[in-house]
Amino acid sequence: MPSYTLRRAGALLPVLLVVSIVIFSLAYLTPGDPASTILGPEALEADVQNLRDSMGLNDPFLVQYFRWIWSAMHGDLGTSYFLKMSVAQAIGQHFLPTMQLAVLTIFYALVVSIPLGVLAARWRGSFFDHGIAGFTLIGLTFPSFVLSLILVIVFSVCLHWLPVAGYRNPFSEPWNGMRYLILPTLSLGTIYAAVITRTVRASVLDVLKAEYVDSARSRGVSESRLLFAHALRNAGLPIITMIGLSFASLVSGAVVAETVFNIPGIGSLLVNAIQRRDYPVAQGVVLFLTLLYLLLNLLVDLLYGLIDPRVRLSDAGAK
Amino acid sequence: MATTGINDTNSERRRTVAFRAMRNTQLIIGFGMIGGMAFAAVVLPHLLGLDPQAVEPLNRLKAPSLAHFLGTDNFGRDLAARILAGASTSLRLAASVTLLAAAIGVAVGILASFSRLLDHVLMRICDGLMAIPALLLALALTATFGPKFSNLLIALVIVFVPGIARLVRARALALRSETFVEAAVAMGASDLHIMGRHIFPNVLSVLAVQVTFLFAETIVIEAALSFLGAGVPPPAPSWGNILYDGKAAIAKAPYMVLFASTAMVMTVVGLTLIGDGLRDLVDPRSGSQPEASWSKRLLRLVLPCTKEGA
Amino acid sequence: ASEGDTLVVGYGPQPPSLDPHVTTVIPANTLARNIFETLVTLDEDMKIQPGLAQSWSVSEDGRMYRFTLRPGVKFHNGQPLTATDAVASLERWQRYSLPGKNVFQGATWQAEEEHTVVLSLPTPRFNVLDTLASGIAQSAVIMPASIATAAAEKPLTQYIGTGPFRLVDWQQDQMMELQRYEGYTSFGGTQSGTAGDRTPTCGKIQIVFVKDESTRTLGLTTGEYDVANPLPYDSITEVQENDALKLGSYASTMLNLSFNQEKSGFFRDKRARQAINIGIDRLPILTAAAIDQRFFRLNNHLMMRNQKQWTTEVGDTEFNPVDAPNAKRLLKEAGYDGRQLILITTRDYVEMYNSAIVIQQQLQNLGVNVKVESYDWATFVKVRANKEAWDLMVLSVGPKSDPSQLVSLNKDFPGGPRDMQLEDILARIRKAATMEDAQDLYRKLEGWNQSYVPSVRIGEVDYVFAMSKRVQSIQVQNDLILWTTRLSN
Amino acid sequence: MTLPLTIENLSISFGRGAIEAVRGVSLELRSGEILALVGESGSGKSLTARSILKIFPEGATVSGRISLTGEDVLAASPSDLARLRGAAAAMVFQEPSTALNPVFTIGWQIAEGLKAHGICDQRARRNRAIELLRDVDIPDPQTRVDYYPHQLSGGQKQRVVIAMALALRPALIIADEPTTALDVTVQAGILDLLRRCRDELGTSILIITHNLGVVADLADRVAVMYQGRIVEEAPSTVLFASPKADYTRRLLAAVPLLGQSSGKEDFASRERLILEADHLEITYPGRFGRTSVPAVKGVTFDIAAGEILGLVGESGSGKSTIGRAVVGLSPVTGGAMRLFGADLRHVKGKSLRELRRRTGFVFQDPASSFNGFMTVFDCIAEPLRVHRALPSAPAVRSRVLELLDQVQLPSDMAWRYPGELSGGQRQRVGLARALALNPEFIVADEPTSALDVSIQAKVLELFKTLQKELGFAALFISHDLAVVEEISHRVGVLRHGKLLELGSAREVMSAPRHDYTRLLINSVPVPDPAIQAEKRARSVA
Ligand SMILES: Nc1ncnc2c1ncn2[C@@H]1O[C@H](COP(=O)(O)OP(=O)(O)OP(=O)(O)O)[C@@H](O)[C@H]1O
Ligand SMILES: Nc1ncnc2c1ncn2[C@@H]1O[C@H](COP(=O)(O)OP(=O)(O)OP(=O)(O)O)[C@@H](O)[C@H]1O
Ligand SMILES: [Mg+2]
Ligand SMILES: [Mg+2]
Repeated sequence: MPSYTLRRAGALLPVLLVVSIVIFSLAYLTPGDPASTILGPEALEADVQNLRDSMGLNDPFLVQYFRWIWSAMHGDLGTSYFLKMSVAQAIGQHFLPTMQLAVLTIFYALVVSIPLGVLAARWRGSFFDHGIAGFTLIGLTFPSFVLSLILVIVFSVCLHWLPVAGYRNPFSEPWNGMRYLILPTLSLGTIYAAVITRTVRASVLDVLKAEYVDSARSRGVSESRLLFAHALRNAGLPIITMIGLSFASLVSGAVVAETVFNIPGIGSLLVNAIQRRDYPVAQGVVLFLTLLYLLLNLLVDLLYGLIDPRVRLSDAGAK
Repeated sequence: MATTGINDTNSERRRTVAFRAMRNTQLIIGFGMIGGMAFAAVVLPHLLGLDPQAVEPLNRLKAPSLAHFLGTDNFGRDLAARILAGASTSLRLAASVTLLAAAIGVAVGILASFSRLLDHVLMRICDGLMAIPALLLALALTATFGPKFSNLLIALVIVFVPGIARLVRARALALRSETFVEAAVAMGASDLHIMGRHIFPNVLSVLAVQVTFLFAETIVIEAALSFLGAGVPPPAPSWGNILYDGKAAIAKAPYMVLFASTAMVMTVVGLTLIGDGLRDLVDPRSGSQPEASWSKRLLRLVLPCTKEGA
Repeated sequence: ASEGDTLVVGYGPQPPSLDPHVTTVIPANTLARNIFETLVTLDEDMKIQPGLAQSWSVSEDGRMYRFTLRPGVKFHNGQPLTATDAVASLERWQRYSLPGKNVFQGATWQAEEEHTVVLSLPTPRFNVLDTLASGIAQSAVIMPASIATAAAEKPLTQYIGTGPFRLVDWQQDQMMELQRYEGYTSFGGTQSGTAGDRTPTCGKIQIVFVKDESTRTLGLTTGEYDVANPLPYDSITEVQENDALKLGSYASTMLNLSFNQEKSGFFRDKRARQAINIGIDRLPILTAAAIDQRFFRLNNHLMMRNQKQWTTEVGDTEFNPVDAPNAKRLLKEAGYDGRQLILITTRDYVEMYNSAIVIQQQLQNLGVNVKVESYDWATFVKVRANKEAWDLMVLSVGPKSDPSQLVSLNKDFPGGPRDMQLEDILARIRKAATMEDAQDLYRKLEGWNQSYVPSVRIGEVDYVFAMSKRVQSIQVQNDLILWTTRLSN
Repeated sequence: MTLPLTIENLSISFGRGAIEAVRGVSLELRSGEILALVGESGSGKSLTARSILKIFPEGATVSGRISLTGEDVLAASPSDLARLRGAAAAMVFQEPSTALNPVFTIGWQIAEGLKAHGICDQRARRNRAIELLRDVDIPDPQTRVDYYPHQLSGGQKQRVVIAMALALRPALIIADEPTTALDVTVQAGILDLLRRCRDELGTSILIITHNLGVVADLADRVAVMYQGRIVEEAPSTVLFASPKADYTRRLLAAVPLLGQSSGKEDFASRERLILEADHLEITYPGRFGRTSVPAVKGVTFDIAAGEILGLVGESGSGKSTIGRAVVGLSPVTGGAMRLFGADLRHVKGKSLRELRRRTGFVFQDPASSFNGFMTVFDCIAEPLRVHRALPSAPAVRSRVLELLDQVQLPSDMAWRYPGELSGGQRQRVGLARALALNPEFIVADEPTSALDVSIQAKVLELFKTLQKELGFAALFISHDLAVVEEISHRVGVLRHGKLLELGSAREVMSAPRHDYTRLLINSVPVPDPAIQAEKRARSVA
């Protein structure tokens, strides 16, 4: 295992390098530039060109790339064209809310989906199962921005329980901070809860047919334990993967919720950066996400070994 | 032997795919729903003389009426016409994205589970791809190749593949250590055969869930992308952009979102039914199941996913 | 929720830059005017009033302006305002802004003593003061000399002005906090437009940047924001039905349909442009763009209706004939062969997108094969700069202090017309020494405009905002004027 | 006093009555009694046993009444069931490989049953688990308690399953083929253990077995099942002495007896060697820093063309490991192994697949060796299809049906799925699959352990005939010494990963040189209650 982990760590640099090239090329290919965004709708092309020049945006591709990657290797991801701060600072500032939201969302999704998925598998074909199926399908299909609006209308506008939008750091003001995070969590979590519920259900169903479940049952192991200890653990690989994936997509993909709830997260940082052509930020965020995902997936892969002893990633493929 | 009363041909027939497909209510209803949708999208607009593009701004956001039986959108366009016309765009896109992504994802995931080296390389590529934002990809593609359907397709497929691949790989890794896979190895089956005959059917259940999810996701993401000029070009309708326009007018005309979502939910339900039905077809344990009571079967018409694999 | 005397404004997305010298983005300039101030300013009748310059004099030949700065004015960093600061700022502005380049070509700025700024022009210009006063795009604001020189062509990084509010906190993309500047020295006179007394009553203003427009409305409804600006048009009914809220609006932009005359052929033919001009029906287009009649109006002129000094009746009667038969005939005469024309637009400006969709349908009905291409803003800019990429473009343009600055008439602007007569008129306007001369020339320009049809004028669109009833006496001039606002409890 | 178990008129069917697996079975079990249930493979024994704990396969229709210490099982609530299961009656499942959850350590799984019945202290549970493992003769229980099932040999898994059943000292033990994967010495130990349970705790035992020696050794009473019905029920002494039912008589006649088979000629021709193992060593790598497990330690043997080598030995001694190494499923870590002259450590890709084509493999645990998504037909046809051995679909079809027929399965089984078969039926499907390609070499790991002796006899007959016709060589791994004697030319005895002796079948069986071999032969139970009782008395003395 340690050697495996080391080998994975060794892959870090090449992957980051390749991603950096890809992302830089994408940025280069994408039309438009920060200069035209700064100057606004009625600027003349000549002025835009001047600003581009002074921002160094007209240098050849390779010059730009090496300048960027060189300083990136020295730990400097550059400075945002718009945000009056370094990219590292921007990521640092926007990562915290995203992280909090992602953790809460996954937590909520798991709390909802694991019991539902397991029980739906247990009583498959029953009214309960149908109910869950209906719920998950709607959760899957209902666009999350619509759900967000409905939640806001109900809980903020009608009931006045929770704030409409915004973000306060729960570490500095716990109660208030949480209040701001509840609705985003609900609206984001529902779709993940739906996906994970269905994954859990499908995986557990696969497992419930196994004889060791009968065998454990014959030893007087209670039904709930059978489901939540045996079946769940056996179905663990896809579920853990699903959780890992959900977490990953929450970090970068919560843009819609972040926009509706006006949360300054990584997702909206990235999308804003792309829209404004704030390339240093977009590139920095993508590199950061790559690093994050590499670590996240390493963690998930290591968990595989813990969950299913037969899986040996260190020599997967040995006959 | 303890078995009696069944002759050879009869029980063989009982197991043939065609025979079981015909008796698979879910499959039939699922295909019915999707087929009906497609049919309506193709035929109804001509039949009713609906034009999804005819604007009438003075008549915008009107509630359902005789003239516009689903009401009008924010340009005064007939919503029914747009939802029907949007069906073909959205369904085509979602179907091709999910099919492609699933095909590539499954291939990558299974391959990765077969070789340590490939696993390392493929999964690292996936890790990298996961971080690439669909938006940037779509914008860059659109810039390079012009606003085309295929850009959107490529961008979304690239973005979705890593997830599917990882999920499939997870299941495949567990399967690799099953004795029946070893048995196939022992009989000299090629890796390809093992992947196709043993690993693939066993990853289907997890895959099916992901595929329905991506199907719905594609429709919504398309909206976000076309908003930024990287999606379906205006004024062509898609369910995604109907939803987006509807969101802005949600207080005034909630039915826009309602109808578009209903169309989506119906599609996804149909899809799930097909998925579950297909699973019944490949999954053995569906054969000896006593016939469900008719009330349950009736219920299945309304709600999907009964008796998976049972 | 706003406590005490904090005004919370749910604002649109954060503008890309707050550097008034360079950006043409209107909200950037109107937000910045809380922090930065100009030498002269406009009252609600668009008349020139003293600003940082408490008085000025013009030489006989009209080539020299002498501004006397208001004494005792301090920048937010405590430094006193001097003529050197003004000169440095205005020189930067002159070098990098479009009006600066246009109107002040060849002009020089000089600091005389501590409080006198001298402007020397090569030729007299009628529009010197108007240009300096305009606070809507690339405004000529004054900042400390050190900052102006350091920034040069790069966007500003420090926001230190003399305005009624000081920027105390700016969380990027999230919110901006403006605090009443206790050391503020106000302009004299009674408050009117951006002129007169500017001493703020609110202690603090929080500008919360809310990208999502429904969220802005909802936040206003629950009282999280005192003001929502801009308000989506579809929320108007909702606000009107709510007793705790009230509505406001300000004239904002003009919608234009520009032709690309550079791309081989078609729209070089005047008949083709004419056909479109008479063929389309502007009311539905404006309805799609601004929904409610109260918030849009037809305007066939180059300047906005509320710019009283630029009024004319030229062409009013023939405007918007919606004459499809003639349009079709003209098209045929121009030799339209059914080829596909590209209409570009962007969703970043809703009114542009919405008009484009309706225009496309109307042109389609005239038998013109039009394809709409909608891009995000940055791409849009790139595409419109490519002469081969488009035929028609919907553009919303902000008001300009005088016709010579209209970007849609600039030959260097994408789709800008290239016509000798136009160049001639514009050159003469620029050189016009008096307002009367300029107005005469403007009428000429309008005449040319009606006959040449460089672009299709569609109309003006207002932006709407809404506020809770406790917000009092809020004023507008191209956007909210925040320092006039009072909060009642 | 209520009886520990009564079954009244139990019927079980599948597919709306299309398959009637159990037809009106009635049984009674008195306290402290050992009842053996024997019968043809597929006659419904396992289903009957499982119904006692109300554990049915998907899709079963059940009628009848079962009462367990007076409680009606079929009508019991889930919580009552949970209470009864494990404590009132515990079950040893037929196929241990599938009865253990692969992702939990065996210690955890044993402890789980204890916890379910109220033993709260974690340390106590662990100690008890170790103790139980020691009871069933698992070597080195302190370490093994933390092993995962896949790290154990077939026999070890079986013993773990038995340990689990014993954990709560239930009033009734239902043991479905509890000793099939055990060598005779360990089997004797387990039988003793069961008997002790009965003697000391008054436990009643329902034992299902094909080994009539075990029946003779242990059972007070015997019930014989045939085609879903009980055809005969009698005290064991009576049954062995005077069987009444036809089937019983056939069964008793088919019992292979050690030392009675004619035996094979020594196989002289050693010209063409099929398999050579040269100081073969196989070590399983350890997980998470644990020490690695040496399973085979320097074993040397060879198999000539046409020769059958029987491999017997202690459970866990490395027999399966050697067998699996032949097809490359376990890693050769030392020494050399050559198959058809090719060194297994170096062949790869196509040539390796070719070697595997020429080799048939029967897995020790048939249940897990089939893909649940494929019909029996597809399972058997798979090797044919993989190697495109037959030109057309009809040819494949007739070959598969032929194979089914050869292993005594009716052809309509072809359209079932492996999960719908009985243990013995599955095992025969496994055999049919191994034979499909007419291999030149067969590795058969306990190929008949789950078959009743009458079917076993037929299968062995088939094996012999085919061997004569096709002249394949075989590595035949079995615990049944009589079977090994009957079928093999030479026999190897394995213990602790070392080959103790290797010689012609007759030599080894009649004149064993090694003590362990002698012990092994002596421990074989004889299918005669009187002789067994006598033997036992002697060994105690
Ligand atoms: N799920 C099922 N679906 C259909 N038939 C089944 C199913 N399970 C078992 N059967 C059939 O029921 C019969 C009895 O099975 P059972 O497992 O009880 O046999 P058994 O007596 O234990 O045989 P063996 O000695 O081979 O283990 C067999 O013919 C088998 O094919
Ligand atoms: N994957 C593994 N990891 C670690 N140890 C293993 C593994 N597989 C088997 N072993 C150990 O190797 C030894 C030999 O196992 P093997 O399966 O070859 O025994 P066997 O002779 O076939 O026994 P039986 O007759 O009980 O089936 C056993 O002690 C077992 O615990
Ligand atoms: Mg059985
Ligand atoms: Mg073994």
